[in-house]
This record gives sequence, C-alpha cells and structure tokens, in this order.
Amino acid sequence: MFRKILIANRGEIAVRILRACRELGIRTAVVFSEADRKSLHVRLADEAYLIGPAASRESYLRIDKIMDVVRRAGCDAIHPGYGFLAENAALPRACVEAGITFIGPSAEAMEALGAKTSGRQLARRADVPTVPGTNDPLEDPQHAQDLARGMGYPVLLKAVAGGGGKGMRLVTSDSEFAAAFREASSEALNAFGDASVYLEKYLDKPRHIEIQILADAHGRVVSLGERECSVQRRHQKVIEEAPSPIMTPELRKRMGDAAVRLARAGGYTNAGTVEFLVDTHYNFYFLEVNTRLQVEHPVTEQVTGLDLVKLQIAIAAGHRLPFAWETITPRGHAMEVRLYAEDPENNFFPSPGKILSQHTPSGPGIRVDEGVYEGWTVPIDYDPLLSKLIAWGNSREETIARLRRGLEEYSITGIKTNSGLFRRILADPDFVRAEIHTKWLDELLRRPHPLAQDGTSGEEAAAVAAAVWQATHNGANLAAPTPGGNTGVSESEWKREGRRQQRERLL
Amino acid sequence: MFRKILIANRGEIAVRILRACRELGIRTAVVFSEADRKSLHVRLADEAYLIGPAASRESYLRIDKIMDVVRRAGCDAIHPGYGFLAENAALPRACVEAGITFIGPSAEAMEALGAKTSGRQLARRADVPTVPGTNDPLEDPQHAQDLARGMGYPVLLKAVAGGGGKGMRLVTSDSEFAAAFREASSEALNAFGDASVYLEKYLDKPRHIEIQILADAHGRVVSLGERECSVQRRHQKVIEEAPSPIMTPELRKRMGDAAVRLARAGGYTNAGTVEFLVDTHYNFYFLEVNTRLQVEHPVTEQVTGLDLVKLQIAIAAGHRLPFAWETITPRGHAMEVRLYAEDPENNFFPSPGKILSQHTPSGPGIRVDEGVYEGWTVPIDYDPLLSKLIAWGNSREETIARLRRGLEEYSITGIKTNSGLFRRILADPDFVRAEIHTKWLDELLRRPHPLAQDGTSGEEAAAVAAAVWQATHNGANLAAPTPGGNTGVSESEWKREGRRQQRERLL
Amino acid sequence: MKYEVVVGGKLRVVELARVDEEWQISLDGNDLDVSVVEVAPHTFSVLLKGESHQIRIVPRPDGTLTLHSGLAEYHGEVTDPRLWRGRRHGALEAEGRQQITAPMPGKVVRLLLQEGDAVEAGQGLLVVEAMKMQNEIRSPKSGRVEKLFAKEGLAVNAGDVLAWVE
Amino acid sequence: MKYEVVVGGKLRVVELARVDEEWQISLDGNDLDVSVVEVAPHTFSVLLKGESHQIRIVPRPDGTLTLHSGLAEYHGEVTDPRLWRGRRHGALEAEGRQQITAPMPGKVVRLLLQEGDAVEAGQGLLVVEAMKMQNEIRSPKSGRVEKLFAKEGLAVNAGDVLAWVE
Repeated sequence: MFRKILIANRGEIAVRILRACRELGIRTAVVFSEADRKSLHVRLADEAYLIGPAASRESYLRIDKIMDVVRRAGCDAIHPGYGFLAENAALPRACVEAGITFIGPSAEAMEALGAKTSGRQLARRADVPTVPGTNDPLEDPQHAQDLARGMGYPVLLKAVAGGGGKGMRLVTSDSEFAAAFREASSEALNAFGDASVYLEKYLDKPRHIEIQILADAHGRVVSLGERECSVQRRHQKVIEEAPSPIMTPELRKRMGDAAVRLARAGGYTNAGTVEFLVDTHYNFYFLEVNTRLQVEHPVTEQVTGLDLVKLQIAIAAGHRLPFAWETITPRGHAMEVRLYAEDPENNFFPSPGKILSQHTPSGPGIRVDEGVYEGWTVPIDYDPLLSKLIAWGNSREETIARLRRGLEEYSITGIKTNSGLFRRILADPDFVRAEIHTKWLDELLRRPHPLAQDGTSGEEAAAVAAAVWQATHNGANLAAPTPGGNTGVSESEWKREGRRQQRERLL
Repeated sequence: MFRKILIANRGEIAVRILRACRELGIRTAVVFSEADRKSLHVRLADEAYLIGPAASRESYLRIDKIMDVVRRAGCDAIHPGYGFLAENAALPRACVEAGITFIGPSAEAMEALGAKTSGRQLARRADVPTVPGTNDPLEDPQHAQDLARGMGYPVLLKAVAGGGGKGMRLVTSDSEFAAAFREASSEALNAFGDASVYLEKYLDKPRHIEIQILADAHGRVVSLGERECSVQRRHQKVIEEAPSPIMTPELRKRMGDAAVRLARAGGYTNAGTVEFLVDTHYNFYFLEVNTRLQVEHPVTEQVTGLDLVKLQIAIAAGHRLPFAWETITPRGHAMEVRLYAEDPENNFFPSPGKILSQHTPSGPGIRVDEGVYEGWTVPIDYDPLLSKLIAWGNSREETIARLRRGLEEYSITGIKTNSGLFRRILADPDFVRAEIHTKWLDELLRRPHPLAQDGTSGEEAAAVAAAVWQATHNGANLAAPTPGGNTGVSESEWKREGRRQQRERLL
Repeated sequence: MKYEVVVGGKLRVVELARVDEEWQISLDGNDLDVSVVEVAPHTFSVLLKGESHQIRIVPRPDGTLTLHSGLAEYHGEVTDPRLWRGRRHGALEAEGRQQITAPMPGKVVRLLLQEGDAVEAGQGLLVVEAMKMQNEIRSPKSGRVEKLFAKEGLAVNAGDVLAWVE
Repeated sequence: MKYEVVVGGKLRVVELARVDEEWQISLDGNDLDVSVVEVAPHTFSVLLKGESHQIRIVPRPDGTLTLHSGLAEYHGEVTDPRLWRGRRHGALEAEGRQQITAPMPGKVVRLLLQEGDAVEAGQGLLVVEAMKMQNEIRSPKSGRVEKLFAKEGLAVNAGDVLAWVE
C-alpha cells in the first residue's frame, strides 16, 4: 500500500479523497494556489504545498509544479480527482517517467477510451451500440439524405469541427433535409471555418444513464450498476440517482456487460464510467467514457456500501478485486444534488463571496461531501461547486423526502446557492414520477415559476424578520440611497467583503 | 396517519424525531423552556410553545403543561423521546384520557416491563434467564450462605434498599461469606435504615448487549438484532455498536427469541429494548427493559437501513409490521460515540457555554445526530449530551477508522467536549480487538494516560499557534495576572460569556 | 422604528420597539404575538402565534431581498419611511435611466456594444467571467447605451456600475 | 512580540512579527518556514515546513491551554515575558495558598467543610451542580480552608473563586 498520496485537486473532491486516505492510514499531501490558503482541503491534509497564483493554468494545471511537489514531499502516488488534470494523459505519462503511481488508468487507455471519436470506434468494435450516425464528414447532400432516410427521421445534422449547438440542425422529415443541410454547412463554415457536417440519429427524450465500472490490473472488470443523471441544465448534471427508476435487472445486466466489454477492449484499469443515452424504448446507446472518478460517485457508494476512492487506491496498488463484488446488488435508493454558488433567481450568475453562516443537515440517510466552511470566502477563480448533498432511503420516495428535509435544513448566508432550484425540482410531479429526460430541466426552467410560498403566516414572519434585519444590520445603507434606487446594499458588508477579496488578490 | 405530533423533549432527540416527522409529511410541535428559546429543536420545528422556566420540573417534566399545548396546538399524538417523561406511565395515561395517541407502549406494559422487579418477575415467567440470585431479603446468614454455595462463588451481596455501591460486597469464597454478610448488613442499615440484603451471582467481565424489538398492535413482535454497549463510564454508555463483535447467528437468535417472548409476556407494543448481560461463556442474563427509544438507536438504523422513529410512528398509528422485517440481517458495522459537553482532562466536569465555532464531519459512512449549533449557548440546566457521531463501514475495522477520521475533523471551540476520550478508546488495543466489558472503561481511565501526541512538528505548530492566539485573542488578560497565578483567563471571553448568560438567566 | 416591507407583493408596515432583549412588534398597526431572535448571522428564528419559522435573508444586488423560509422563498424589500426619497418598487424599474450593475465579482472579458449603440430589452451588453463561467449581462430595457463604464479586462465587484441604458 | 510557550513540557520562545496579512515567526531564535492563519475562531491552520496542522485552542480555568491537533492533544501555557511577574508553571502550583475556582458555571449545592477546617489533598470541599450532575470540587493540597467564598445555593461562573486553601 502507498505511504503518501498527493491529491492534485481542490474543493470537495480533494476533501473526499483525503478522507479515504486517512481511513486507510495513508498520509496525504495536497497542492494549493494562492487563492486557496484557507481552503478546507489545505486545513484537513497532512501536508500542503503552494504551487502558484490563483489562475488554474498557473497552479492546478501545471504538471511540472505538481511533479515537483511529488518529489519534494516524497509521495508514491497521485490521485487527480475529477476536472483539472484528471483526463490529461500527460499526467499519467509524467508519473511513469517519475516512477510514481497514477491512481487511474494508463495514459494509453485514457486516450483510447476518453477521446470521443476513438471511444466510439472502440465501442463499435466491442459491439457496444452507439447512437446511429456517421462519424465521418458528409460532403454530398444527396448521399447524406439517403443515409438519413435509412436511419429514419428525426435526425441531427452536426458540425464535425463544432460544439455549443453551432452548425446543428434537427431534421424531422425528408422534405426539410436539403435546406437544413445547406444551413448547417454554412453555419459551420462561419463558426469554425469548416463546412463539414455529420449525421446522428435524434433521440427523443433520452435518459442519461451511466455504468460505474472497476477494473483491476489482473484482468477483472466489474460493473457496480448504474446511475441516472438525466436531470441536466444545459448539459450539466445537477441531480443524480441510483438505481435508475426505469432499470430492470435484465437491462442492467445488458448495459453492465456492454460497459465491461468496452473497458476490456480499451485495456482499462481503475474506476471509470461508461455513459449511455437510453431512449423511450429502452434501447441504449454509448455516449462516452469518463476515465476518472465522477462527481456523482457517492450515489453508487450509498447503494452498494462500497468506498470507490478506497477501491481506486487498492487497484492502483495492484490489489485484486474480490469476485464477490461482481454480484453486488444495490440496497435502497440514493440521490445527490450539486450545490453551486450561483443564483437561480438571476440567470444562474455565479455567487462567490464570504460564507457568513452555514448550517449543514445531517441525521439519518443524509451525507454531505463538502468543500466549504463557515467564514471561508468562496474564491472567484474556480468551479462554483460548493458541496454535494446525498440522501439514501429504502425507496425513491423516502430518498426524495430526505433530500427535501435536508435542503430545508441547509442554510448558507452571505452567498447565494442553487438550493431553491432543487426545492422546485424535487416538488415537481414529473420528477416525483421519474418522468425525466436530458432536456426536461431546461424545459422546466422555461416555464414561469412562482416562488414557492407557504402561506400568510410565512409571509408575515418574513416581513417581520426583514424589518428586524434592516434595523440591526442594514440601517446605515439607507441613509444615502443611490439615485438609481436599485443599489441599496451597495455599501453592505457583502460589497465590502468583495472589495477586501479583490484587494487581497491584487496584493 | 397523524396530522401533527407533539415532541415532548429537547436536544438531539427532539431534532431526530422532527426529522422523521418532516420526511413523513407530519407537522411537528415542540415545547421549550425559557433556557431553550434558541435551541435547535425550536428553530427546526413547525410550531414551538414555551412551557416554563429552565428547571425541568417546571417545564419538560410538567405533564399538565404539555397536555395543555397538545390541546392548544391540536396535536393528535405525542412522542416522548428518551429521558424526561419517556418512562413515566402517567403520560400515556394522560394521553388516553385526552384521546391522544402516545407513541410508545401502554401505561400497563410500561409498568409491567419497565420497573426492575416486575420486569424480572415477568422474565422468569417467560423463561428468560436472569442473573441468578434472590430478589427477596435474606435474614438468616446461614441460609444465605447455603444459597451462595448453591449458586457458586463469586457472588454479590446487595442492599435491598440500596444503590450506589453502599451495602454491597463481593464474596469470592465461602470462608469470606460470614464476615461480608455482617459488613454489608450493617453498612446497609447505616446508609438506608434497612439492614436487609440479597444475593446475586457475580459476573466477571460481563458484556452489555441489548436487543432492539418492535411490536405492533396486531400481535407481531420482531427483533432487529443486537447492540453492544459494554463501553461504559460509571454505568453510563459512551460507545455503542452493532453487530456485537462476539455475536453468532445462533446466539442472536436465542437472545432475540428471549426478548420477543418477554415483550409478548408484557403485552408490549412499539419500540423497546431488552438489555442483557452476557458472560465470558456466552450465557446471557436479562437486566431490564427500556420502554422507549434508546439514545443508541442509530447504530441499529445504520446496519438495518430502517428508520426506527418512522416505525414507532407507524406502529402507533395502528399499521402492521410487514413480515419481511423479521428476517432482516445487519449489513456492515455501525458504531456511535456520545459527545458530551464535559472535560475528560478535568474529572469530566460539565462544560456548558457558548459554542464559538463548530465544524462537523460528514462524508462517506458518517452520520451526526446533533442538537447544537455554532453560536448557541449550551445551557447549564440539562443533560450534557451535545451530539452523537455515528460511523458505518463494511467491517468493524473500517467503522473504527471512519469514527477516528470523523473525530479528527470534529471541532468545537468555546466549550470542552469528551472527544479526546474517544480518541483514546478507539486507539486502545483492547478496544480494537473488541476485548471489552462493562468495567473495561473505568479500568482504562484509572491507568495513567499520556496525552496523545504526534511528534515534534505537531508540538512546534501548537507552540506557534498558541503564541499567535495569545497575540490576537488574549493579550488583555495578562496585563493583570491574578496573584494565585492560575486564573490567567479570568477575564477572557469565556468568562464574560458566562456572566452574560448568567445575567440572561436572571432576567 | 417603522418600516415599510414588501413581501410576496404585499406592502406591510412593521413597527419595532426594543424591550430588553426582545422585540415588540406590530404589523399594520396590530400588536403581534411574536418572538424574533437572530440565531446565526442573517438567520432569524421567528415564533409567530406558535408557528416556528426560520427566515434566512439574502440581499440582492438590486437592493431587494430574497427571504428563505424552509422550502418557501419570497422576494422582499424594506424601506425606512423616514428616509423615503421617492424610491420606487420593482415593477416600475424598467422605466427611465437604468443603471446596470455587476451581479457578482468577476472580470469583464468582452463588450458586446459601444456607447451610443441602440439596444433591445434582453440583448447582451457585455460578458463578465467568474468561476470559470462567462456570464452575459443583458439590458433590462430597449433604448440606447448612454454610458459604458466597463472596459475589457477590468475586475469588477458585485454592485459596481457597468453601464447606463436610457 | 515575544512569548514563552510551554507545550508538551518543553519551554520554547516564539517571536512574532506581523508583515501585511502574514505572521513572520521565529522559534527559539530560528526563523521558521511557517504560515499561520485563523480559519475559525480559536482554530488555526498552521503550515510548518509543508506539514499541515489544525490547532484548536481551548483555555482551561487554571489559565493553561489544551491544544488539539487532529487526534493529538497537548497541554500548553503562554507567558508574555514583558508581563512576567513571578508566574510559575504547573508543577509548582500545589505550594503556597491555593485559590480554588469553579471549573464551570453552576450552582453550589453543598459545602463539605467550613472555614478553618483541616483538609487533605483530594478531599472534597464543596459540590457544584451543573447539567444535572453533582460535581465535587476537591482540594489540590493538604492544609486548612483559609477562606470559603462559596455559599449553598449560590450561582457561580467558571473561574469564580470558591475558596482559599493554605
């Protein structure tokens, strides 16, 4: 087993990993930027090393600086977490050169499975269904239309060079095809300087369901079952759960087998996730492989009882996966919400700043993987993920009730969080019936949204509290209201705090 | 199901119960004393009613005031928690009169099983083994000695009227008996005005193992397995775990059957705990029944996945226990420590006061049932239990590692807690090997105890932090050191806070 | 102290008097059976006729408040009538000159319009980057960009004025 | 600022200088590679030659400190040499007149001795009730109860002087 592991990350995932190390009796070293001296991962680690200024490309993304700390601190392994360098094959390569263990797949497996196009090619070879379509550029409109007919409408035209919806057209019937092809090509040319487009079968109301796999260095690959992550805002997961409400033992077996086949085909080791889209007829299509630990790994942990980070470490240390794990069946139901420092009432604008007070829920069935604490200033420089609230229950119904209870108890002041969004989602009848798909949340958010209210006495209590708050906290501001009338708190402590931070960053 | 439940308690158990109610969609009303206006249970409840001054006998122990709130608030059930009125049969009686459901057993079952002597009589009738001995006073020394011989030495002589070790003698051989009988009798006469003594078999290094039972109103009684609670300081449990490390399926079945027989014999309904002593030969002896929810119920919840408070409510509402629960087997291992506001370094003196900062652990396998929050002042008037830290793991070893990790992260400043005691216990080789018994902790505490240290660099860091603390927090104090030299912090904020509280209490 | 409080669209007059450690409070002229204590910064425990509410107050950059109470949320605004100087409530804000302020600290990474340009309601004015996200700041009304204080590369704080639209 | 700090039985001299927001610190005359920040009240994050320590400081009624660092605990004491007036460390405390202070707030429920009575080291002087527990306060030395400030029924705060034993 390892003596000392370097955690090349920050925030909640760095804390998550160092908790596992501590329970295993392994020393932890972390790196931190100048913006993170007071961060929770620095407080909790055994060792912490400054590696540069706030900007990630000068600190958390600098492989040279990280390898330097590994040598200085005498670490024998690196855990990359997720994000930052976690899917950068240069890091496992640097580890091999330095004789350090990378806790994750080899650089080769990462490249073979992690890149979208090579991953899809491998999937086809491993007989794993992919979304029907052409990966290759289509030049002849008539040839393209023939292919579309063969595939059956609706189809998507997508720019080969593209992303972000540019050069993309949904075609629902043959008569629309020619015009759509012209538009997509010219938009692609304008946006990316490359007119080529390809075809993909359009899935209506698909679900995002992913399979967690573990593969040891001795040839054993196992599936730990699925997670449903269909609730997404602009392609970003916000709620995940296990098991999937639509899963049957038969479908779970087929999807698990496909994921294991793919991992084998790519020579994969350690923990990974194979993402699929599942259509309304329960057909599943390979999407991509995440060659690392996922943000949402806790829901799998809560229903299997396994500690995925400990298993990652054990696999990296060369241990064998005991066979029994292959037959693990989930117990109960788990669900996770991602708490971001952002304001759902105001375009989801980010909301960094000082956490003036924090009350975190606990009690039966509640787990919080947090990266923040009261009194800490959430920096402007990184991802706004603060914490994950995870609930477990005997049924999906009990799990939702616990999550609602947990959110009701969760209180952070000083910054805004998206917890109101979850209150809305968890109360939505579609969600409660599990009638969700990857575009469901964006549709929900387009609907008008009355603020949740609990009647007259709640309003009266709020009015009274607002007056007492004004009398005790905010009296000074109103002495000089600004002309525009909409910056009444311009001199509030929030603002002053912002200035102070800014000053600190400039120093 | 109930519409609104009154929780006749405070602290962590009131919070625990209202969490269950909230998840079930049942409104909660709580009562509070003048010392508890800012307590967590008042903050979190749907309704809260002041019932009197700080002293329990003028507030939490006043059945008349509680029944008055029940009527005023329109509650249809009362949950008593543990402590206070939980085992007072007058409360279920008052509920019957008022047409309110008491969430617990009937007054009759409470009296039949809860009182020590009637409980032991019932146990004998139900063929449940009790510690061999005579319940009746022994007057003739020779007759007593014959009985002792028959039982086999060692035996205990105990004062019938007594308690607290007065009039108690351990007799290890026949030759000591006559003198010990004289001494015990005369000590009992001096202490209690009653010379009568009785005999009990002395169990060497017994374990305290208890069975959690549930009984519905339709005649079904089930056992949810055992908890081991042998780690006790002066007969007060401080660590509990499930399953017991010495348990075998066969012993579990025998003890469970005995507990179920006893509950049936007493006409018991709702949740209850049958406590046993288990000797080194795995013989078990009935001790007493706790006719309520136990402090340590979470360890059973963590290994069974059940929510005992929700089950209590369902049973009280007349629901049937589904048969499947009878066959539940524990999964993994759970352990709980009780965090008290007390100072293990100073005679375990209580340590009420203001919580200046609090960081509560979370993450995989950690549950905290808490009754306190940062900024709150722990009142002088009640039990010092602050919170319970509960860990779950796949094995006892992983559970201990998680509990240690959780304690390491747990930080409360402003008051003292007994967390250092747990650090010591969890690191003790006897404890790790599960070689524990009811007197083990008292023995451990008599041994000299070097403070746990982590080497030079920890000492240097502590020295540096102490100097910075002095420079930033405590500078004023030293300007006028007191003559005795041992009250250097007499004017610190702790003291001032103490005065403020005192003032507040006097107002 | 007397305040006008708008919560959930209703205007209420709250009068406060401090009596020892407690607040005596009347609402629209009627004395309330209420106890208000601040249990954590900006978090109040309110017992109102027996009902327990926990109100968490989050000020918004536009000077109004979001009031959280368990799973419920309210928009609110408080005015001290003694200091009243023609302040108007939300509904009227889209008239006249609009001051565009930064909703969070960040860095101006792109200007989408120039001073003097015409602008539609909802059209992007500039982009502020914070927490790895690019956030388009939009015009609340149609009109003209009267003044543009923001410059590319400028670090801004929440509430800093970025532009005027008239 | 210069402090004498006893931690784990060893006397150390710590010298502090504030440079901007950071502390420059020397230990026994040697400059330290150290960063100290207070992350929560009375809780310090200390990075010392790469090692991260979280030190939580809890003052004791006798003026010494308990220093928690993860699972480790130290006894400590800090003296400011400028203010040094013959203060002595723990080992010597049982000599001379002993001031008996309340270890916690509570109520005096019973006096076990009277002024002038002889007392043994470890013998109970009085009982203070707090948190439903009766706590016997014992004499740290053998001698005589010189003065008894406590009375039955008196509410006391932590640190209040209860008696002198000489």
